[in-house]
Amino acid sequence: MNWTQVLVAMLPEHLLLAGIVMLLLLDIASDRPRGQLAVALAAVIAATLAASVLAIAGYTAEPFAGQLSVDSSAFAAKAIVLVLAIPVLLLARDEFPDGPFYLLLLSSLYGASLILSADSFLTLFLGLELMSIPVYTMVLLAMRRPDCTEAALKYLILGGTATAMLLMGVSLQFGYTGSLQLADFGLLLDTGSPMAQSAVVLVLLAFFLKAAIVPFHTWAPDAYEAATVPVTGFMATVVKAGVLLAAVRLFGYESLSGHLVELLAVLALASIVWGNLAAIRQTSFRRMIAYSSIAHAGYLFYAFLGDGEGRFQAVAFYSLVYGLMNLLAFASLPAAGDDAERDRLENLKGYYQRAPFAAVMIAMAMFSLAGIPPLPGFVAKFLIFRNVIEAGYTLYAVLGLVGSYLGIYFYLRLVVYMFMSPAPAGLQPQPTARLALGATLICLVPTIVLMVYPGGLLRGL
Amino acid sequence: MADAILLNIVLYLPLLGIALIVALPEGQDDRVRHLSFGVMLAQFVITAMLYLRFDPTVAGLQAETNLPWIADWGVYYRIGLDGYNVLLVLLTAFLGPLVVAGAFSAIQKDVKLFFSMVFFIQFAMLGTFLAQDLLLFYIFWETMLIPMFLIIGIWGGERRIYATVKFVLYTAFGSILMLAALIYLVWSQYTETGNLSFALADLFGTQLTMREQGWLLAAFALSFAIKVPMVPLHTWLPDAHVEAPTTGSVILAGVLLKMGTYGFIKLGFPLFPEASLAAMPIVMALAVISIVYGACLALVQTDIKKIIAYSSISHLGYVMLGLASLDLLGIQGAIIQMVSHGLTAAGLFLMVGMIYERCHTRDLGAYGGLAKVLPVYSVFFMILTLAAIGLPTTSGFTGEFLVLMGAFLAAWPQHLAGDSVPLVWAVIAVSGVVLGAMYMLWLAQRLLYGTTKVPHGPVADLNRRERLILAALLVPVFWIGLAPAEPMLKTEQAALHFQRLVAGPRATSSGSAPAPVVQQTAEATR
Amino acid sequence: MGALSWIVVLPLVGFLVNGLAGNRLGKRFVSVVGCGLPIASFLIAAASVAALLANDSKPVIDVAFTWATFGRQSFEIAFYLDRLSAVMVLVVTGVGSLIHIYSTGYMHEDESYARFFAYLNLFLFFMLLLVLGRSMLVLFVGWEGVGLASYLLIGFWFEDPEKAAAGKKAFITNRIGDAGFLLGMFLVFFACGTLDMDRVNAIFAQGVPAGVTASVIGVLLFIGATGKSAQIPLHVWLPDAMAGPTPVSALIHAATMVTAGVYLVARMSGIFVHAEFASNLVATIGVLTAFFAASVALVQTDIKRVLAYSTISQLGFMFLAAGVGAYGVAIFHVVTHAFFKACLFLGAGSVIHAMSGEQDIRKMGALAKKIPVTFATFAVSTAAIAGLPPLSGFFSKDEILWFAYGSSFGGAPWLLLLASATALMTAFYMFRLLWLTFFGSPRMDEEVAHHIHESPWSMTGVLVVLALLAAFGGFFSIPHFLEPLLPLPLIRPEAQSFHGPLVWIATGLGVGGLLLAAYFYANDGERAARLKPKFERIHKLLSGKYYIDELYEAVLGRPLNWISEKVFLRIGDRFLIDGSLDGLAALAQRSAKGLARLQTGNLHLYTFLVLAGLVGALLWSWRNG
Amino acid sequence: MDKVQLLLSLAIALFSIGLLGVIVRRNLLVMLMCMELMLNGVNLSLVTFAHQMGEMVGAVLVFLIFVVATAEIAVAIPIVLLLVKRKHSLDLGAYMDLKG
Repeated sequence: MNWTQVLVAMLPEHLLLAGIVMLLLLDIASDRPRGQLAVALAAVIAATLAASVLAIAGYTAEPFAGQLSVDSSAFAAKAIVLVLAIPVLLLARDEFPDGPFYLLLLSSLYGASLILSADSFLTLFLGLELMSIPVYTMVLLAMRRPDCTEAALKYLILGGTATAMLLMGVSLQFGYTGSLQLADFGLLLDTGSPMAQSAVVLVLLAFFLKAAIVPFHTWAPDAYEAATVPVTGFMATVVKAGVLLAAVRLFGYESLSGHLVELLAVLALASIVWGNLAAIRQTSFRRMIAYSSIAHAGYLFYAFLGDGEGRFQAVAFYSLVYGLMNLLAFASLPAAGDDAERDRLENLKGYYQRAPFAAVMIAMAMFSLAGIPPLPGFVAKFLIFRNVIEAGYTLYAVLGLVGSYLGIYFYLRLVVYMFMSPAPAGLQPQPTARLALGATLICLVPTIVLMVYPGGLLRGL
Repeated sequence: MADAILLNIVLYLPLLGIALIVALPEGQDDRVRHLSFGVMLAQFVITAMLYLRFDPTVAGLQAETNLPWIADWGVYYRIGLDGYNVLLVLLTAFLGPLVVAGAFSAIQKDVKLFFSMVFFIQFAMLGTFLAQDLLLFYIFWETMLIPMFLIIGIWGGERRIYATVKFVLYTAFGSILMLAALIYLVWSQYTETGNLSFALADLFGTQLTMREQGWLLAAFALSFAIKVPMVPLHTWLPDAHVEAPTTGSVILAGVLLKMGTYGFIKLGFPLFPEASLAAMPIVMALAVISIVYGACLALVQTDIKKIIAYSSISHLGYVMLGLASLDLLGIQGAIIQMVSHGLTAAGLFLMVGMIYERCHTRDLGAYGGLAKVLPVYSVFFMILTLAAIGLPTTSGFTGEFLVLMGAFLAAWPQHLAGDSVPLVWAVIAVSGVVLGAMYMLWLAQRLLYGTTKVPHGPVADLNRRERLILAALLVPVFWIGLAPAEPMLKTEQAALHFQRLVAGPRATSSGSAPAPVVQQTAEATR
Repeated sequence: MGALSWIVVLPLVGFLVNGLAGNRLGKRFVSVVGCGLPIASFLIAAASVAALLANDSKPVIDVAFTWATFGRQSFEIAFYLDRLSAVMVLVVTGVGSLIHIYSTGYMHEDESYARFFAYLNLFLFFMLLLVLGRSMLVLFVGWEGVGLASYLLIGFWFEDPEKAAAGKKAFITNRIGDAGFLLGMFLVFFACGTLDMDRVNAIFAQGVPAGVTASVIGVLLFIGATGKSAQIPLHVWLPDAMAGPTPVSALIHAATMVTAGVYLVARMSGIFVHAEFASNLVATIGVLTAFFAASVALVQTDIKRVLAYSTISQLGFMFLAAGVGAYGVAIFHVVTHAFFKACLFLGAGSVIHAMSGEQDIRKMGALAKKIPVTFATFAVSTAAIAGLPPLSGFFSKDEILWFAYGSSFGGAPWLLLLASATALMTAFYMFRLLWLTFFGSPRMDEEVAHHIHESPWSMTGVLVVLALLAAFGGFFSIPHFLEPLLPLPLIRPEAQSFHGPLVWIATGLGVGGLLLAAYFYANDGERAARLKPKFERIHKLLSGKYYIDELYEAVLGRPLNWISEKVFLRIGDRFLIDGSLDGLAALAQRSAKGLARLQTGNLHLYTFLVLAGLVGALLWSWRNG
Repeated sequence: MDKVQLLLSLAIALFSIGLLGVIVRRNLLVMLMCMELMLNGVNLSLVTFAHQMGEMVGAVLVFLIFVVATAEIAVAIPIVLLLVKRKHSLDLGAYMDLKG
């Protein structure tokens, strides 16, 4: 085992770790610690830079043989996950002036970046839990509304179930192949034996549960609504991206066969339709976003119908864009005092009159999520369905597109509220916090870049 | 090369315009208006230059830009002028300043946003016409939804939200399937030839089974037919027109509806020739049905805007008929008819807007005898009405005449060959000119003639700005009416290309040499 | 741009000047421009006709510009002068100019004086396009253009909804004809590959081209002609067209525009000579129209309507002639009719002018002494139209009757019979008109009677000129003049001997009509009044114009509106299309509600869903594995 | 061999009982225990396989699972405490505020 390799290959993780340690020290040093945001921010930014530099440099290494290896795509994935965390941190400023939030966020990030270079289920499982458990707590942390505990509980129980299912699948693979290597998971895909199939199904469903695919989506709306904006943002973007990229790493470039395809396609389609329909009548912004995220999870898993690099490219690009768009919307929300108030769609009526810039940002995000060009959301969606059609599943592609059509309405509804409806009485324009503005810009700039020249990033992926 | 740069400038000037007016400080609405007008004017001037420099003898692209955009999927930023789009680009650029000038007094709320949206949609429309890459085309095509959605939804009438959502959902549905179809098309072209490219030039002549062609054509045609709109996919149009602010209606009628027909002539039919050829009878039937149906509905409306909206359905039916005839005259007529309708319908909507600003109602029953109190207005309205019903010396006549002639010349040989169905359609279409005269003159009579009734009157006649707008609008109307040779020359190569691609050998060519007997007798009579 | 172009363009200039600047320039200027330019083009026309004849009438072709090119084909805007168009152009510009001059007097009080002259010039421009156009396309442009001008002029006093509606009716009825015209034109183009009428005739002279039959083209073109020339079944617009100012009725609806149909048939004679069926149709329609319209004219009481129906009837005569192949004769009648009918209308105008707007002949009488000039000219023209020798009408009508019977190209006794009956009626109702208007005892009220006065010289002078033309115009035998261009049909051998007697018959008809009218209307028409109850039914039918308008309204108008409103709008748009779409939207909303209800918040349910999914997936993969 | 089969079926049984327990039991604490039960089922099967294959990786994973399970419980207990503090009930039926 070569130390420099260990040092470089896990540089992002190390930086995060350093951040964690710093935060702990701060906590110990004074009872009213300050500057935690700065530290966390520094750590995440550093890690992001490291990941992207290594990705561009195309660094490849296997510091822990059979457990953990890195290559440019792994680094790219990490960079995507990490960059999404930056706006989340900026948003957190108002919600969590201090406290353990930053610590939890960093550790969750650590887990996320761990799974993205895992080679064996040991590492994968470890990273997955390291990513999830802090999130349960983060949901809990949002003391601003009473029912956050309930949300945390639901999330935890179902998350735990997911873990159990994953592990059961793993143990079956272990029993079948005698190894815990991700590489061997591919071997199970096209074997007839029920044991292998059950292993695959269990693992797949575990990922479905984490990514909130129908019918395993039920935790998402409750958890998203109860958690505060930054936490919801984190769950909707970072965690989801982590899970899906991990899934890509797990399935590799294998093309799925027969019944697995149908399973995947049907459940993904179900969650597209379900999510888009259920979102139509929501009155809470975050709950609506939750349903939309269910639908988007559907699109993302659609990408698995295709094979080859296309799969990774699609998922990576999509989760990046999707994350940026969600965070853009979250960052531009009115900064009302009461969390529940802030969350009500009603309060967005006439928003353009109060905060033109923010309204335009949200509108952009909505159109992009709806997949209307020229916003990057379209290119992402195009990428997915292109893969599906190229893999020969034209019918599924058409169905998926029709499903996505159902989604257009509720995104438009939000725009209608903001631009075309009179503002409810007794609302004064509040200036959005400076850091939130920063978050907006951080999301806006890449959005525009991706809009003008998506080719650049795609060549990188 | 210089042309290519100019063309890009034309395309991106609107974005510059947005930047400029957003940069302006708040509360300077007049400066916003004038700035927008200036930018639009500049755009038109440059476009006019390009039009003059356009070489009608060249078959392919001119002023072409071709840069890699999403290189690894063979998506290129490829724009250029050709016979298909040159007139429509000119039309779009020409209407731009008029649209802006027409909105000077009408729009008082959110002026900045409004003109930004006008620029935005101008950009999208030009892009759609210029795009020579399938994905680029699709992106611009869809982009048009956003500004139109906002224009109708923010500045529209009472039922604006219903109308605008209906508009977006209607059109989006079509394009969703088109997306699947175009990916499929590109992919099968890739698997066939091995080079992944969205460039239109590469996609023509892709080998597809008849069944595939049918499905793909259906998907494309659905989205185009919704935009045109062709009966029975038209019900979004009246609502959109009625609820939209004047500017919205003008843009819709002037350019947006042409997108559908342009899509058909540029992509829909040429990409899937066999299927199109097989589908032509249906297209022709739908076109004629649209002509008659739209005219009949226009007959029984009492809302001025609705009448003109339904008349648009009828007029675009002629365009589709011309395309379906696959006859050189018909195709060129279709292109001319697109432009002509763009001018007349835009003009009529502008005029409705002008009277609406004064009298605050669009109910025809409330008006009467305007010719007495608003002579200038009435003259312009009369001229545009006559142009709309295709009176000779106006553009409307040129379009309708060529289309009908083409349709007939294509149908008669088939009749001789024993298939009289096309002939029947052609004859019905010809009788459509009667219906056209009926509803338009009925409108003019109720509005302008009879005893004078002016809601919220007395009102002032057109001011100088409005007179200039309409006068400018009439110039091309008479230009195309009196001397269409020049524009027809510019589009001829495209028409031939279209005919060659779709009709192939079966091309009925009214343009080719007439029966030899003519020559000698011609000499004899000289 | 040669002389011919100038003939056409000058009136257009007049239109533009008067239309754009007329109101600012004052009536005198307007009159100068409005009359000067037509007169100018008349002079140029005369000159070019002289040149034509000097150059042993070799057709003059003047290409203005190329309208459109496509492939190897092109449409040219070209003007064409041969003997036929020479006759027409002289009539149009000549009579046109006269009527312009007349109008300066007639319209003097009207506030939109400039607009009136602008419209008149516009009409003249299009009419000249029509008669001078070489290609059918140009002809069609003029064809539709005169329709527009007539629309504008009928609705000239647009404050009155009636008048505006009349204009619309005229335009739309014409449009129906135009549709036929268009189809005919397309067929011609298909057959000949050109629209230049001289070439078309040349091609047909060598036999009918493949793929078309002359009769189809002929019928289609004739449909166009029926619209423009108010023949059955499209005649309904002309009587209403009398809503326009009287000079308009004289110029457009008597002298020039309505004869365009005849001109078209004559111009296209190359096709019609091959079209047996079409020609018979033309003759039949013509004679029927003539008879029908004359019968209606018998009972009309509005001075202008009487003249209107007589116009329709005379047009019928012209088509009769054209139908039996005597195109030259048809044109002959066009010319003479232009003279006397213009004179009659202008005379009527002068009468109305004198009666301060009264048009009902029952309220007139004994005007002969009060307005002598008008009376004299009116009487001459009446005699002319009644066909009393040696006035112009006699010659043309006699020729028509002769060929209707004798032509080897569809001539037949029954045509002669109907035509003679019509001639008799014509003479009758015209003299009836004359009597009721000018003789007998005055029946107008004091007020009006007090104001009666002779019209200004600008009007009476024109009347005199026209009366002279109506009187002696017949001595210039146009059929003979056109013979090289439009050869007259052969005479059926068995009819040869009949020519002599026919002259006497024709004369007899005229005189008979005169005497009958004199008998019935001598003393304020009490004999006629006594006769009336005996024929109550017929009288109602006739004064109801055979209820054709009502018929059309019931058969076409109302059903069209009903279908559009009830079927297309209600059922089609609202119910079927929007209804189903709203249904889908509602479905989406309902399912959304359902899904939201499924999210109960109960963790048991959630976990149960998980289990269900798990078991389902496992079973599925085991079964299909 | 039948011993292995026995142990495996026992493991599966534990897992399923756990899952069912989570679904049917109304008491929060019992639900948490059932979750642990599922994990124990997994552990058992892993150990069995490890023994059968002579591969020790499985055993390693078992220890990891112990650790993680503890962590989960460590998070779960405070949640339950907070819930109880809010509504004084361990019955899941009490906690259905988030829905729709």
